[in-house]
Amino acid sequence: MLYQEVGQISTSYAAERRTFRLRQDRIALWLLLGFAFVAVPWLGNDYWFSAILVPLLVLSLAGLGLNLLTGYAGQLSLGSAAFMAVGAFAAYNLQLRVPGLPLLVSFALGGVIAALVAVFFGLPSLRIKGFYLLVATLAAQFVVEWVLTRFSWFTNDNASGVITSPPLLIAGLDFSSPRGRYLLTLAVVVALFWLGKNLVRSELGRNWMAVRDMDTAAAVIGIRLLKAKLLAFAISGFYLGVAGSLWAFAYLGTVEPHGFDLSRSFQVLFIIIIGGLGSVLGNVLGAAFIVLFPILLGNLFGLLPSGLMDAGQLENIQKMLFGALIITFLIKEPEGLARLWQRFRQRARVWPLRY
Amino acid sequence: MEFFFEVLIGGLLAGVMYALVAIGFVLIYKASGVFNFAQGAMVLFAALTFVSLLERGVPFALAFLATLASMVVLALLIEKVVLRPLVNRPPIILFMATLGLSYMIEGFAQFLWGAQVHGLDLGIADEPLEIRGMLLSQFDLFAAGTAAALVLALSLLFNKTRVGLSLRAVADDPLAAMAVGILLPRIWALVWAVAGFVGLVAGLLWGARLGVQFSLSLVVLKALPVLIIGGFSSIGGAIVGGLIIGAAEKIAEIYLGPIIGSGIENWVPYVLALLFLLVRPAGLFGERAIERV
Amino acid sequence: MPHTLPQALLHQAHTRGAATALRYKRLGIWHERRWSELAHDIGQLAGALQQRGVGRDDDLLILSQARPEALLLALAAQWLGASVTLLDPDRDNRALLPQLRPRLVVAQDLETVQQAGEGAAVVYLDGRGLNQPQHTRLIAYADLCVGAATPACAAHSNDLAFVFHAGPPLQLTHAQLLAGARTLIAREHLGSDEEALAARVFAASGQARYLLTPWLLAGFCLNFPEALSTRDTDRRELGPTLVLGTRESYGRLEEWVRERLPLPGTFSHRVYTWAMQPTPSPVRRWLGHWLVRRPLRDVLGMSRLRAPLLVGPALSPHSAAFFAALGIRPGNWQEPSTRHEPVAPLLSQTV
Amino acid sequence: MHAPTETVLLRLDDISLSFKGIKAITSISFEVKAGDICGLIGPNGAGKSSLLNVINGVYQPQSGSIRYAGQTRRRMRAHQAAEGGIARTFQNIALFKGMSVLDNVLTGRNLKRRSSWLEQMLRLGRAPREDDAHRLHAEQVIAFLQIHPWRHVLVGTLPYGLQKRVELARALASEPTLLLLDEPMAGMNAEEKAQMSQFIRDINREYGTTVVLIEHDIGVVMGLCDHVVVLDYGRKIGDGTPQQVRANPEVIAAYLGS
Repeated sequence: MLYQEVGQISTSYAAERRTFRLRQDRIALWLLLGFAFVAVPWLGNDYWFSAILVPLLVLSLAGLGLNLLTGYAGQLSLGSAAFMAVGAFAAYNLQLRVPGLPLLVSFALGGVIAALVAVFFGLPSLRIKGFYLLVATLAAQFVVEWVLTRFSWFTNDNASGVITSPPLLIAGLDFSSPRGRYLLTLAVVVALFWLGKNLVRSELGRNWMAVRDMDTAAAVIGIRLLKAKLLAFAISGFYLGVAGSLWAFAYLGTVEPHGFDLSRSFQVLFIIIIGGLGSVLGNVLGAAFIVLFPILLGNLFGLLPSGLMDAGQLENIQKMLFGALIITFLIKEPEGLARLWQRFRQRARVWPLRY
Repeated sequence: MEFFFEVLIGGLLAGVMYALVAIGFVLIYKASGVFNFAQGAMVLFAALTFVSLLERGVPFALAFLATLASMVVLALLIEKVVLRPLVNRPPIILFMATLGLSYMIEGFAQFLWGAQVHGLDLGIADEPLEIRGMLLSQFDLFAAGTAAALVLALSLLFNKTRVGLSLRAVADDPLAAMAVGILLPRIWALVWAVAGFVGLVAGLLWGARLGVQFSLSLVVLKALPVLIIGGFSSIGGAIVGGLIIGAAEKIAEIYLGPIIGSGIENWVPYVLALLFLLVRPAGLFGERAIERV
Repeated sequence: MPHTLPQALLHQAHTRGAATALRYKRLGIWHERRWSELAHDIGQLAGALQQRGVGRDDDLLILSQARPEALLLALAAQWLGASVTLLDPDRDNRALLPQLRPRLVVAQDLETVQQAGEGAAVVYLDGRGLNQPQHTRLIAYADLCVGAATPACAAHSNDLAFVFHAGPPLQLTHAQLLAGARTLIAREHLGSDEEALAARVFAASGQARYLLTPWLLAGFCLNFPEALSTRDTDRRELGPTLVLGTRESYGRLEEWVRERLPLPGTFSHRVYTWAMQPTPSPVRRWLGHWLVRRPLRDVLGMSRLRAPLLVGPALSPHSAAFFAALGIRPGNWQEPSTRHEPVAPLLSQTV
Repeated sequence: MHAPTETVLLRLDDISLSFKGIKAITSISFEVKAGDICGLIGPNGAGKSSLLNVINGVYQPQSGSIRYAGQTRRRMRAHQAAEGGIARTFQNIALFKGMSVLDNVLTGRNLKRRSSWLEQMLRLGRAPREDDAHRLHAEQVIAFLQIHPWRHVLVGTLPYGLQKRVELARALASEPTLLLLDEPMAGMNAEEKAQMSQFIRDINREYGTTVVLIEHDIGVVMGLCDHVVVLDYGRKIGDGTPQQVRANPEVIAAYLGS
């Protein structure tokens, strides 16, 4: 009922093509961005910044990374965390060994390196499909984890293998404070989401979906499966790599292989299942869910008389609920939270009518 | 040379253990086309239930039966709550569902029995046995024997009984099977139950080997490459795959480890499986489907 | 003070050449023509028609739905002082055509070309399936006016402008049309900033009198939807301020809404009925406006609607009540000066 | 596209195809003239679809050769076919279910793209201009096949007949020289069939596209095609104009008669 669409006509394809065709959507977007960049830094406190907002943002970025590969190009992957790790360690080592390299540049380069690794492990996707491909990505997960722990060069010969990340200095400004970390993450994530949105609406995005929906037909209309799939792995790898750097630098504050184990890969996968496969917005919703749900649950159990439930039990209950939720989503709403939002929006556009 | 064979056979025996988990996979995949990631969780659940019952003074046989019963109940629940609503969904969705399932089962098992490590003693002394100059683990031999017996039992079940017949029918062509009046849900429930039983056996052996704890559910990660090499739909394949992986893993550990470093057994199976895939995209025994367009 | 339709057109072109005269949706987007461009195009077309032998007291026969090309050709013919006969392409006009024996026929597509038969030269608008040389005297609209010079405007105020054959033949002169349009503009306070939507039936005198002529005279913008099937969505995009309809067309809209309403018994349905009922309480009226009536008008594409016109018999009490609740009260419009002709069937579904 | 000197656009020479020893096609040869509409008919399992799949490189024949647009190949690869201007629709619709009608049609343009994905992602350089150009072309195809009311609808939600038309639109969007249609009218009522035949005829006339189509409705085939090839059990048993084929006793015995 907020929508007043009358009179919003497009007289050129450029106008008709724009991401947010309706004025109301554009306004809402700008308001949201304004809120995130201006209001939140004032209102939020350190707990919110470092315990909720930063991980939420980074995980949504990681989600987008995996979604490009799995949700759009239809290539199942359980190696997300590996590519995040590659990004993080690459960025760290670039910072360490290339004096004077700007932080953002080393993030980007970290992403590029992650992309290369992803392509390497994506090569089998040309011959194998579906579950068989899982193995390739799992191999990535284990090999990378092993390499990073085995060769101490990556961790700069640090005994514990856990390195504290350098301060976040960009153009002389220090972003190391929780608020700074938040702003830095937000900026990077927003930029990459914008690019991602363009990407999936571009020709490459269509080709990916074509490969996903019906690869024989895709090949018949001249789409190069090889190119499409490898690009999917590369770009997904880049996103995950950058997400990894942010995870290590802006969230953990340390760079360590354990931050990127198999369970992280699962977490990212769950984000896109809950948020919605083949959706950009869904990644944010999914990440928000994954981050907020345990906190909510914790607070709920906090209300119970103490001693009734210890931390371990709480964790188990969380696991069960999580599993249950995953299944429920797959049964009730396979397209995830994003689909729910779309439905609501669609309904709002035609309210009071039904369609 | 002696030593090599010792390593090899040790590996093969360990491989049998992988095969055990893999078989559970294969059963379910054949019957319902579900790639059941929760198999590991089922192993954990079975072992944990069993051992906890023992610790509460339940006699061995009774504990075994009770656990078996609980596995059957679990299977029935899964069929009702998860599989039936998801019927005719793309396999990838079903796979993700089993991911959720494994979370639920793990959570539930530990919620029920706690997360601490339990020792499990099946009464087999694990001192090495000397056979023609080679030192072989008694336990591994026992495990191999059990696995062999299990496989024999299964193949009898599936080749001699009506149930087995209808199962193979379902595996071949679900629609045709339904047409001749086979009740898919019942078959599924049955297969999951059998898988649960296999899980139980695997759980006992693995539990006795590693101690019963959360990490048991990770044996699923060992089973994956086994399946890849053996193909998802062949019990024989699962065993062969298991042997190959087991042997390769041990050999790599012994001969490659010193060179490139320890801890490689985590990924060697996967890389091996990958290499297999590049040669035979559908595994050793799985056959490639012709795409009709 | 224009005396003929072409003069009115030229007047607009001179005084407000840059303003948008015509807007039509095609290939997914809206295309716009200014008054100056329009006048130029029509002049060219007039030249082209002249080359093909059309002149004063000739008649141009148009077998087409409401398409900009048809409209332009009509004005071009009138520019030359010729009259224009509009026939509904969805009817079978084969009985009629031999009597008329026009010099030139404008046909929208394959079927209408076949209707037109071999007699006259035919200008076709949509050439699909036509490019085989079975028909000797076919001219594509596209290559109609290549190198045609614009002739002087030769229309007189008492020339015939339009002839209609649905029902008893009806002939309208420029003067009649303009006179009628003036009263309409005066009474409905139509300005140059109106957005009018011209949908389907072209061959209806009401369209010529209450839409085309006021358009030329008041100089507002005339809009054509992409297709009949998409007119509702197109109307929503466009948001016309002026619509011309009949009992049937308003009825159809009401029906369109009713079948999409929330199902009875649901909360939304209760909200809807609550908001649609007339009420003294200003609060409730205000809430109802923002919660239901305003959004609904928007979905209908009528939230900018200023002048809803109704031709022919009054609305059914049902539709009347419905539209009244939305604050839409179609002014029934029947022109006194010319003799009454049955409009309703001709004008079905013009909104 | 194909050399103007050559009037034969496509020639199959002694093509044989088998799956795991089972013969699908046995040494079939025939020609399709540029600009013709050629019908493949025959009972189910006669190997019609397999033949189309051989022509545009979905299947690789064991023996024989394909001469297309002046080039003789041992076998055709899918992308070679596409780049050579062969477009295709499938027996059981192979649309991209997760995409809108417009996007499906746009995928048909992918070979005409020149700008890189980077340009498209950053919306720089050639990309925007190209987007407009290809959108325009897609819209023309959409208008030609009269599916504009459903432009922004997900194809998965469309009725069967429309999906068939969208698939045709996708094929047409690539400006094909040769159009392979696998049962374009399957499961349609008489009216829809008539409309679809009209579309095919129009495509053939407007764009001069050569068409090879599989159809069971003999009436339609005889009305539409300049040239008919009859298959039975993977062998060719008839080849010629509709009249000739109608007259051919073997064909009558194997097919028309029954």
